[in-house]
Amino acid sequence: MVNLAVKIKDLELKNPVMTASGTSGFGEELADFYDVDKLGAILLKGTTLRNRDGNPYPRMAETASGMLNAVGLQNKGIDYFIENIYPRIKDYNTPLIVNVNGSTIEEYIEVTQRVNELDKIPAIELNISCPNVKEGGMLFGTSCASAETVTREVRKAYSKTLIVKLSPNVTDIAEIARAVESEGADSVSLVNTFLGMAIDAEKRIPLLSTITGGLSGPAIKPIALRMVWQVSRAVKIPVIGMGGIMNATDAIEFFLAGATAIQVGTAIFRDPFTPLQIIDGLEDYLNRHQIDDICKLVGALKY
Amino acid sequence: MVNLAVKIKDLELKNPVMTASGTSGFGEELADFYDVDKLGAILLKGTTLRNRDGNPYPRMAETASGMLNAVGLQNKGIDYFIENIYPRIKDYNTPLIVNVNGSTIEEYIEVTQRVNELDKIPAIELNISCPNVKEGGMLFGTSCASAETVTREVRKAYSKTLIVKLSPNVTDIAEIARAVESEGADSVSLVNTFLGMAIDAEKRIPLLSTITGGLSGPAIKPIALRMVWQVSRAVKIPVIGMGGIMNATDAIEFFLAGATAIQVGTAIFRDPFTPLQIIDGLEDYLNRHQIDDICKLVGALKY
Amino acid sequence: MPSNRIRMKKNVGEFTIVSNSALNNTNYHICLQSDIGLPDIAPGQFTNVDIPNNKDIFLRRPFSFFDVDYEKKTVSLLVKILGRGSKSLTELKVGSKLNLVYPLGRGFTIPDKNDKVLAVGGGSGVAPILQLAKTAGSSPGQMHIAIGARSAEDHISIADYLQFAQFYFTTEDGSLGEKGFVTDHPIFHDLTQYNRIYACGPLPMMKAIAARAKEAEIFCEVSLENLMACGFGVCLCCIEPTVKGNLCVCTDGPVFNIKDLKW
Amino acid sequence: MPSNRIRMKKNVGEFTIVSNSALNNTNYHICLQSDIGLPDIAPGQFTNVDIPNNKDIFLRRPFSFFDVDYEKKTVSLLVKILGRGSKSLTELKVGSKLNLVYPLGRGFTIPDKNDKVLAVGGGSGVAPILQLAKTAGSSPGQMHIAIGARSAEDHISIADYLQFAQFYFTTEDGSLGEKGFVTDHPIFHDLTQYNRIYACGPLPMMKAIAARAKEAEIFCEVSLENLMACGFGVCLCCIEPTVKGNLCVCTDGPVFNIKDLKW
Ligand SMILES: Cc1cc2nc3c(=O)[nH]c(=O)nc-3n(C[C@H](O)[C@H](O)[C@H](O)COP(=O)(O)OP(=O)(O)OC[C@H]3O[C@@H](n4cnc5c(N)ncnc54)[C@H](O)[C@@H]3O)c2cc1C
Ligand SMILES: Cc1cc2nc3c(=O)[nH]c(=O)nc-3n(C[C@H](O)[C@H](O)[C@H](O)COP(=O)(O)OP(=O)(O)OC[C@H]3O[C@@H](n4cnc5c(N)ncnc54)[C@H](O)[C@@H]3O)c2cc1C
Ligand SMILES: Cc1cc2nc3c(=O)[nH]c(=O)nc-3n(C[C@H](O)[C@H](O)[C@H](O)COP(=O)(O)O)c2cc1C
Ligand SMILES: Cc1cc2nc3c(=O)[nH]c(=O)nc-3n(C[C@H](O)[C@H](O)[C@H](O)COP(=O)(O)O)c2cc1C
Ligand code: FES
Ligand code: FES
Repeated sequence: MVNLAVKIKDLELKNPVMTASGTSGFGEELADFYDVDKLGAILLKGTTLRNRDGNPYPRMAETASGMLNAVGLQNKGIDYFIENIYPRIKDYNTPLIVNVNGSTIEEYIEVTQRVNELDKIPAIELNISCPNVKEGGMLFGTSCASAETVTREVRKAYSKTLIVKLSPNVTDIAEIARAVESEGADSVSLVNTFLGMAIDAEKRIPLLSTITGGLSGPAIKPIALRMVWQVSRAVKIPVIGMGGIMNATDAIEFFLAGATAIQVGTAIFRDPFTPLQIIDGLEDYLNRHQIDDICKLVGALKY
Repeated sequence: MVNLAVKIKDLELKNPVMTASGTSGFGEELADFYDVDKLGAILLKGTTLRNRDGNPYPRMAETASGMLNAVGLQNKGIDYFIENIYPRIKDYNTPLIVNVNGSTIEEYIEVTQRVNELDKIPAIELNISCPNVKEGGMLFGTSCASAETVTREVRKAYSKTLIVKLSPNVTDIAEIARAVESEGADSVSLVNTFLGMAIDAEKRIPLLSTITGGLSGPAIKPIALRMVWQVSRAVKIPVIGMGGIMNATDAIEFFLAGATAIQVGTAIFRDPFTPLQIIDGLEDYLNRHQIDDICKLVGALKY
Repeated sequence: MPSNRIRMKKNVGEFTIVSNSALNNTNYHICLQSDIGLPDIAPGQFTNVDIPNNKDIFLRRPFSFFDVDYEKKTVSLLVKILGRGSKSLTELKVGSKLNLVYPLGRGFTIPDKNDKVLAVGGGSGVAPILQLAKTAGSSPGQMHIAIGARSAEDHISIADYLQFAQFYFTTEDGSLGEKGFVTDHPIFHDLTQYNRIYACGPLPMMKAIAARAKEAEIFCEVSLENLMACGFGVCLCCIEPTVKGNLCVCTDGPVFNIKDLKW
Repeated sequence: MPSNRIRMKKNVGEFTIVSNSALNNTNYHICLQSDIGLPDIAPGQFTNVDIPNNKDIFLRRPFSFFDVDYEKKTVSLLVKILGRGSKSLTELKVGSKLNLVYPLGRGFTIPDKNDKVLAVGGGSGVAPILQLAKTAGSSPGQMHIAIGARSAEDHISIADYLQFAQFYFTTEDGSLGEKGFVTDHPIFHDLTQYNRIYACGPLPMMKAIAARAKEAEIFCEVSLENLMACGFGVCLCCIEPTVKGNLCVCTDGPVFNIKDLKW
């Protein structure tokens, strides 16, 4: 038997495979296919203080080995979540993590405070990297100063595990990671989507209503992997890696590069079973290589 | 008849389709397949002051819809180029552009000065964005201050068309573009490769001798396109677009996003005829859409 | 119904292509067999199909169920060649495998024996309309189906469905049935004989029908074809603005009552 | 030679698969026909093949020419299943198209009638070795070919080549010929009878042979299989350190005289 359990500060995961925010709804949609309690954790869809309609249609464009999205944090707000959704999902036997968003620091703090009250939410992921909203979002994640400020303020409002989700749209992501670590982040997760664009050449119009959107999927994996590698060598807190993970081999690459856990995003759209296949694949890999604990893979790249 | 000719400052191109530096050798290799005089221009392989062996093997890894390279500017130095290669290729009837590299400002200047003497080289592309060398390279291209300095000094040493090639590994590429424009660049070309990484999960080793390398190919197209869009709206000088262009449709997307000309890189490895197919495809598109001049497509995105 | 019917609400599974043939100029009929039992599949529901033979395609492509045979464990799709993915599907050989996410979305409200129905199909939109008639077990007196196409060659054979509905045809070039758009057909002159209208097809067609139904105050459901990434409600890419806010076409639809739409 | 021989030095062209069959456990023989004439192709030269049926593959894959028939306009490849691309190639159906960049690289120095040759092949490396014998028009007295494999089932039939060379076999499990690595074969005991040695196969095998040839001061050419992106000299990814600096295996090789290598 191999050990797949990992710890991110106080957050205990039975396995290191989580579903990424915005790609797995509230877990219920995946529960139509299988028992979601098998997942390491579920990152709930991005939540803001108030209802957001998100961006107009079209919000999606297929690209080479990837896709662009411009959802823009459509959600019904934290109160609706607490009253209507939380009661339905709170008894899943897997950690539920709220992905917290805001356009101002105050909004981030307010959402965090309310989530802090929820017994069955052991952690939040502070999203300072959404490229699809006009205010806030990625802007917080692209300078050390603002990343520090928002992390510091949210840290004060939150007593459980605080994960900060980083934007890849920066010159030096390790620097940002160090900045949020110094302000009390318990973990960093990366990467969010890359700002990209797609055009309909025949109609000469952008394919997204917002012109630009966030690129995800296997296309970005090499860059995401490099960033996880850089960040994991720059900080002491655990790193959660993601970006184009489609199968167990991809996941293992992220562990080797320094991730303590991983998230699966776009792959779920192709096949909702991907996270479970990855869990099986990790177990198989460890057995084949006679490694008894996934933790021994973390940062184990030989170079 | 449609017009495909474009001008980049004093550089006249019979068509806007160039081959990208480091992906088309010195033109001679393509001449084994077809008449290279049909090309808009040939960007010669990156050249430094002195001989460089480049990085050790392995230098290449395939990724989803793309590849990583870690060539590291292997070349025999500018003197060897002038004595041995230039005489062989100077009579091609298409502009030859030297891609100038250095690890110090002095090296950039020295290479530029020697190229300035060469009658048949109407332009240089100043590469401040190579991610595969330890000193210089990308470092010059990731801060406004250093991008400005190197552009200013090279500008003083060069009287013909000066193109500055930008790195995409930055938070705000438009800012860098404005910086080099203000120091006298006649054009900016973008993007160079994204810093990425690939791992052999079974052997637990990096696939590149240098651990990280430069990502190119269709995978990066959405990000490259977004950057061309941002930069072309930020500067007045012509923008040369590249990054994952595989066919005429891709090329048209770059024109619509604001590029005055484009370069074809990695696609050449898949099919050396790609640049010619793109030229034909552009002509076809313009005819179909009854547009008489490629210049009318530049920045013509409706939004 | 066989007892080995699948029990999970939604599934991902391999199907084998048992036939793949051109119906006409632009439409193909692809019949797929499952190794395991099929879940209940309602008219208007769809499947998200992995396109195996095209390097340039990353996401799945959604297609409505055209027909379901629970005994033979087969489903069939009506595929209209629109772009790269649909084209690639039509090139697949019999015997090759296709990976499906199924069944997805909410189908049409099945009319009952007392309803007087007008169902309108355009392009590949005829698929769920025909399945609706078959599933409802309607009769030609009770259900009228109007099918529009560009030309006679774009129409598919409806021989198997004559028992379920009375058919009316239009073509833009007049080569079959009435000339013009389907909404130009005389049956639209008096809609009051119907208490239900269904439509599936190009957006302008559905909008025109919705406008007429609204005017006549008749129950009307339409099936939308918004671009989708996941097909099962997690990506929020397929949204349609409705009176209830942005809803997902893949889970709240694809079938919508027009009173909920902002048309 | 037909007069419609292609004139450009290098070409990109479509070929049709006329046969694709397993030779043994791991090797396939794929025969490809061109619509147009073939250029001259020398033993040791290769082609860079676009893999059409695998979504996960972006770059071409290089394969040596195993055989060339200028009259029939066919070339054939010997494909050993190593990973995803080679596997996908072996699954292609007769009649399907394959896009080739060809001919690439520099082949072996063709021995002349006075040369006494030892040629050694391992794995798919037998392909260019057999083509070398055929092209040289050598005789069994003049050319000795040693072929190594893991087991008898990994050996391919050399019946067509018996007229050109004397063959020696080794297998690691002893199931055919001598037991052990090919370099353990007795013919290696005395190399002085040869004035030329050629090798193509796994790197350790070629290095062992190169060491023996160097020791015995015999002319020796080996064919390298470095990873390639372009195959025609523009990407500089396939380099091999040599006494002349980093050279491209795809243009300066794949065949190198061992005196130039830093082995
Ligand atoms: C719920 C649902 C059910 C469907 N049922 C059927 C069916 O039964 N039969 C059938 O033939 N088709 C059906 N479709 C449409 C089908 O999904 C598209 O034709 C297909 O995805 C096109 O893919 P492609 O790769 O061929 O086109 P692409 O190459 O991706 O695109 C070609 C062009 O068509 C446009 N396009 C692609 N998909 C759509 C779309 N959904 N709406 C508007 N424009 C689009 C693209 O923007 C592009 O301009 C259905 C769609 C949905 C959402
Ligand atoms: C000039 C030349 C001639 C060749 N001739 C033949 C031939 O005639 N017949 C034949 O079967 N093969 C030949 N090869 C090797 C062939 O190109 C590889 O087997 C093939 O590219 C593997 O692709 P794949 O997608 O199957 O493997 P992948 O899935 O890409 O890789 C599988 C594993 O093999 C490793 N690998 C892949 N290619 C190579 C390589 N070239 N060297 C070392 N390790 C590698 C990968 O790193 C990976 O670990 C030749 C190669 C060269 C350069
Ligand atoms: C449709 C879509 C919606 C997303 N929404 C969110 C979100 O609400 N919050 C967030 O932090 N990340 C969001 N993301 C980013 C993903 O969580 C993930 O960081 C990114 O997609 C990279 O991983 P992948 O390549 O595995 O998808 C979204 C991604 C997609 C594709
Ligand atoms: C193998 C390889 C070598 C390259 N060498 C250089 C170089 O010497 N100088 C340079 O400015 N860019 C170099 N590039 C970057 C390309 O010119 C181009 O900017 C990049 O590959 C993106 O375009 P593409 O996606 O079309 O390849 C190289 C790219 C590759 C793949
Ligand atoms: S397609 Fe993903 S939510 Fe509808
Ligand atoms: S493979 Fe590109 S130079 Fe050899």
